[in-house]
Amino acid sequence: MLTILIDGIAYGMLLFVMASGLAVTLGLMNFVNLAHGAFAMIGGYVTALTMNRMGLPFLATLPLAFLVPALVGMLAERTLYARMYRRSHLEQVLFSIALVFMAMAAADWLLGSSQMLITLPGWLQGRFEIAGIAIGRYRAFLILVCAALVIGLQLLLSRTRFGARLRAAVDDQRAARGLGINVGGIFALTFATGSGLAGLGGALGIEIMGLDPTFPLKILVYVLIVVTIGGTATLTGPFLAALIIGTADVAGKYYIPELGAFLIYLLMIVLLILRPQGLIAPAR
Amino acid sequence: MTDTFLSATPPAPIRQRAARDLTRRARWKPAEILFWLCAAASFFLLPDQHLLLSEIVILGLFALSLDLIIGYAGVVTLGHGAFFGLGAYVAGLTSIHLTAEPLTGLALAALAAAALGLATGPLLLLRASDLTRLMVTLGVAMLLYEAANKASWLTGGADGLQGVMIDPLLGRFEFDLFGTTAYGYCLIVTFVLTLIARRIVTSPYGLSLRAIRDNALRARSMGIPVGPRLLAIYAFSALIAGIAGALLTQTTMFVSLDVLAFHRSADVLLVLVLGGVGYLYGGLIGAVAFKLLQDWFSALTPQYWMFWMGLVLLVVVLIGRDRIQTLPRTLMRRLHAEGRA
Amino acid sequence: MSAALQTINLEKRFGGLVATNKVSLVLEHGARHALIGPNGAGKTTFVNLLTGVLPTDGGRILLDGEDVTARSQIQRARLGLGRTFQINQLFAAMTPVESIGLAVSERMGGGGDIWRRLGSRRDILSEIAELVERFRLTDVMDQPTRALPYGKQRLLEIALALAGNPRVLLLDEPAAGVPEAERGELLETLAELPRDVSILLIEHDMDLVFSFAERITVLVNGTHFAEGSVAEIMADARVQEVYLGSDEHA
Amino acid sequence: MQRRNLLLGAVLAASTALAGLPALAEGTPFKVGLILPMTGPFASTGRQIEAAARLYVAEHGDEVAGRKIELIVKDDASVADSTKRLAQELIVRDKVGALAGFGLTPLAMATAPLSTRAKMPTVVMAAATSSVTESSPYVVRTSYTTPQVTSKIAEWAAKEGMKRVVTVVSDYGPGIDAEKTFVATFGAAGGEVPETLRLPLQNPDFSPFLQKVADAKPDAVFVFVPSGVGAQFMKQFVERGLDKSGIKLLADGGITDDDILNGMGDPALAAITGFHYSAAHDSPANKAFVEAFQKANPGMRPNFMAVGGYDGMHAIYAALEKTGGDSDGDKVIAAMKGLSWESPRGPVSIDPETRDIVQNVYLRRVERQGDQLWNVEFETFEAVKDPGK
Repeated sequence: MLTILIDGIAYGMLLFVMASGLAVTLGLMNFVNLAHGAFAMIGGYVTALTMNRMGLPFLATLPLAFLVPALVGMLAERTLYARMYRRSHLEQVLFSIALVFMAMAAADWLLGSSQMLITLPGWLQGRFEIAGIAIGRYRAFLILVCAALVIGLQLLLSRTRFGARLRAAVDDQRAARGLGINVGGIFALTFATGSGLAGLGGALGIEIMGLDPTFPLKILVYVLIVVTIGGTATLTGPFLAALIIGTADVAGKYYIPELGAFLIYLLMIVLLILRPQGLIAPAR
Repeated sequence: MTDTFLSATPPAPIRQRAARDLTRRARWKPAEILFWLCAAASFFLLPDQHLLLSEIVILGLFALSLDLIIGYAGVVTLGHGAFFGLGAYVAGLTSIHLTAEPLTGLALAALAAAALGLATGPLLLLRASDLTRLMVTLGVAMLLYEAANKASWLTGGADGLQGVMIDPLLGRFEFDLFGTTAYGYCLIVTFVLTLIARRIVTSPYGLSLRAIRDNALRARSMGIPVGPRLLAIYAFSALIAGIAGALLTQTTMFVSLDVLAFHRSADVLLVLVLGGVGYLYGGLIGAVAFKLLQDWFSALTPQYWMFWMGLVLLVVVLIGRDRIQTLPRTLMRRLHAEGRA
Repeated sequence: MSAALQTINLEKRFGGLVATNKVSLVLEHGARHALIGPNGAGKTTFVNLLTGVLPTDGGRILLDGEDVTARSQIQRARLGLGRTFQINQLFAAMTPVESIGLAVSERMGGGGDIWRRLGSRRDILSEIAELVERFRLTDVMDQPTRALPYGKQRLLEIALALAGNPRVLLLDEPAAGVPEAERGELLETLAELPRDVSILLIEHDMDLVFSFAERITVLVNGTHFAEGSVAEIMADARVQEVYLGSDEHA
Repeated sequence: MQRRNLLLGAVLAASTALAGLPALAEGTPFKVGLILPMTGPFASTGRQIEAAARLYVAEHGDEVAGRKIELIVKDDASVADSTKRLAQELIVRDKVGALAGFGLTPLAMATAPLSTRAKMPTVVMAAATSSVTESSPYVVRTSYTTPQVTSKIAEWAAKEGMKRVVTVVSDYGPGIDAEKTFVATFGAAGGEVPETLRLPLQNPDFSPFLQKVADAKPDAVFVFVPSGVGAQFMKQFVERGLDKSGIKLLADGGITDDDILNGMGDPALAAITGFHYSAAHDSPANKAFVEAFQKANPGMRPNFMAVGGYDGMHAIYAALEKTGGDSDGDKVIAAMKGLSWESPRGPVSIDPETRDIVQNVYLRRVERQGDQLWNVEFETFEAVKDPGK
């Protein structure tokens, strides 16, 4: 019972790390970036390649899995995304799906269409027991890493100068410019952070969800579900949503397997009917 | 009453000008006529391409149905595949269990899809953001997908529905290997439905939809019943999507689960946005462009066509579809102006 | 005979803030009644309550004696309650003819016709033509609304409300933002509004109020503060102090 | 409208006259339309088959009985209506002599009526549902069927004295096929299946299902999942310590797909699989095949898809040889029936009754040899027919 709960929380945490970047671009920058999963894929491949081909230890690859997508993200933001901020949402959808197409084909061309696998270090394999509850080591690791990320992210947004500037830039671009805030730079940094988080999520997720060129589309729906249910006003909303979806999915499949695939969608529809603005709605 | 004030002076020339302005949108434009002439010509001139063309027309009709709600009612959805898929399955099941006559299947598919539209429509009327609407509709479509997978006794599950046989159209035209009957059939059905949709969007009802899309607050204060109006167009859009699905079943004589898959709903949205929303032909034009590009690229490189496809879409968006699209329209307007002069 | 529009102890709260505090107001048939008050007095909230944009927290609203408190915005509009908006709420892509035609045909029950061609009903066309002329929109009648000068857009705003043939019309700051050059046209049009429509004017602009209204209600902090004829209100020292005084500072 | 109908009628009449599709004369090229998922989630299937088919042509020359062989590869992205349309275009426009490929069952099923109508030899190189060959008399299969392999796994499990086995399958056609076969065969041999679990196809996390397996405490668990998903399953199986708790992992060989086996690492060592092909099969034919394949496609190891494509090409070549280059559909199909040859996987033949492949089924375990993982065969069931028919 508790094992199931912990599995669910770990899964939810993973979903949150992948979704958090999207929540930021969608919520704060009001940009529909369906190519978010492509950055997660880049992160995944960075980890897989540096581990398998260069023999780096798993932990050492994680910063790279953040930095590389972040850099790619920043580059893409400056050259491409920045032109799309003023366009309609529908055009942003077309634009970002085009990027997904290209990313998927490029990954296929560079790295092949097969599943990319990694072998975790021994200390992350297997499980341990606390008070009779068996816990997977990797899942415990996921929970710790993601919890640290959540706290760090929250602090970054609410306590730092960068967070304050970002919020100012989002609230009123013109006023922020007037205050001497480099709005373009802030957006680029934010976007890079979001992409980096996605990449980190992709890297952490290889072990659970696998990794192949269709990855961007495979996780897109899950990530969107998390962001929509959570609402885009805060990061706490998606975090709660990710935990709910994670535990409900795992527990649902355990206790009522007949409902298996239905559950997550049913849950989403019901939650959205009850709270159309998301769990944590924007303040009026 | 107010009427005394209103009927003070009946200004005939003003009335005529008003009438001209109101009929403006319903008038046939040269580009439209050209479009349908090209479509008809393709039937006779490109017999080798009828299979691809059928697929294009079906996708175009599907995208047109989506345009009715996105472009005309301003409601976004990512679950339109539900209606397409339902229509496809109903047409398939009709041919197996009831009658192999195609038009009956088409009608039943249309009814079923419209009924589903009426049933799920209220979900769209939630006071919610576009994102919420996208995800709720997506959720409905995915539920339907899973249901079809589970109900394999009825739908054949993941193996697909087998044994779909369709009688000759009108008892005369057999569905041939070349896809000629299929293309003719799809083209005529699409043409008729486009005419109907065109009539509806240029009616007073269509005008009220545009009003709701542009400014729902004002529309309400004018006493326009927003909910029922949106529900009606949603059901009609579902009906057309269902017919598009039925056409696919009847021309391929097979139904598989991927008629309900996520990519169906996503592709059609892509096609519509590519072609442009809100002028009825966006879906058809988008389908032509999308499918031809896809066919061309995947013939060149079956593995990596998605890259080139993505690149083209990217360039189209960055340049601005408006600029590409208004080119023919500005030309048309110029022609029109000259014609008047 | 009952009043055209009446509120009884109308209330609205936002959290702890009382925006409308038991306001009772009577709008007589054919009235030219102004509702004034300093910024933040709750005028717009009051209009939103009357029209059903916001739900009430207490009290009743009667339209021609009929209780409409529980009715929706759309139902109230259909019962003859028209309004204009402080900030233009127009259909930017449509022409004035289309916008007015829409309003007229909705009122005549033709708005749901899915098969009729636009412009095919003579009765509707006549009304459109008359409204277009009445509201001085003839020159721009077939241009997209977004291209119209602001004053014309303001006129269209009122024309749309009147096209619904309302019994009661709420005008929410009709002259707000209209440049001086276009102002005269607007005031003339307002003065010519049909007498059988009962009008509640919500205004900030005292010149307009004094030239248009016959009766004035003053709202302060969401509370019914004073009411009387134009002369009475002008002479009321309390109003001078609370309202006009604060206006000078604004 | 009247006129339109007349014109339509005329065109239809003209095209139906052509529909007889005359068998092409000798000397003209014999085209093989290879329809494969080259993009999307099953892209690796397409990649393997295409590589193997091209290898076969490269090794055996592009001419058979005076006919030049041309391969036309099309991507259907595993969407059934695309498959059908591409097949139709290949038939009417490219005038192919045979269709081949078909990554998944519904894709083959969608095309089958067309094959019947056009009398088109159709070689299924991947799809594994039993009923595929029954869908048209012109369909021949060179891959395998799920029941063929699964029934032997179940027999072996019973023979080894296992009493209780839980099944875990993906909730789609082949998975359900495997579940039914396993339950029936294992039950007939006296075993018990206390729980049958079905995984949704879109399922990123297996933990709830593995927990159920652990709760049931069986002797073994039998698994059938699409090949890419298998690796994830095994990892989580080992992560939960199920292997150490004495539960054996039995599976269809797709789970230890040769293509990606090396990346799976030690968790793969837990699996005992039954299958018709291993790249480690010990025969000269296979050694030559694997070597040539890896030389032509660096970094890839041929898997069961590749061998299906390779043998599919062999069936086409051998049949053309027999007909002397005559590409008449009936004759080609007749020539394919009863073919038998030495494939890299071992001896195989085409059952003349069912047009399905008859082959050995091997039980294998994963072993580490040097720095590579291989599926090493330890038991053979010879000349197994599809029990589904």
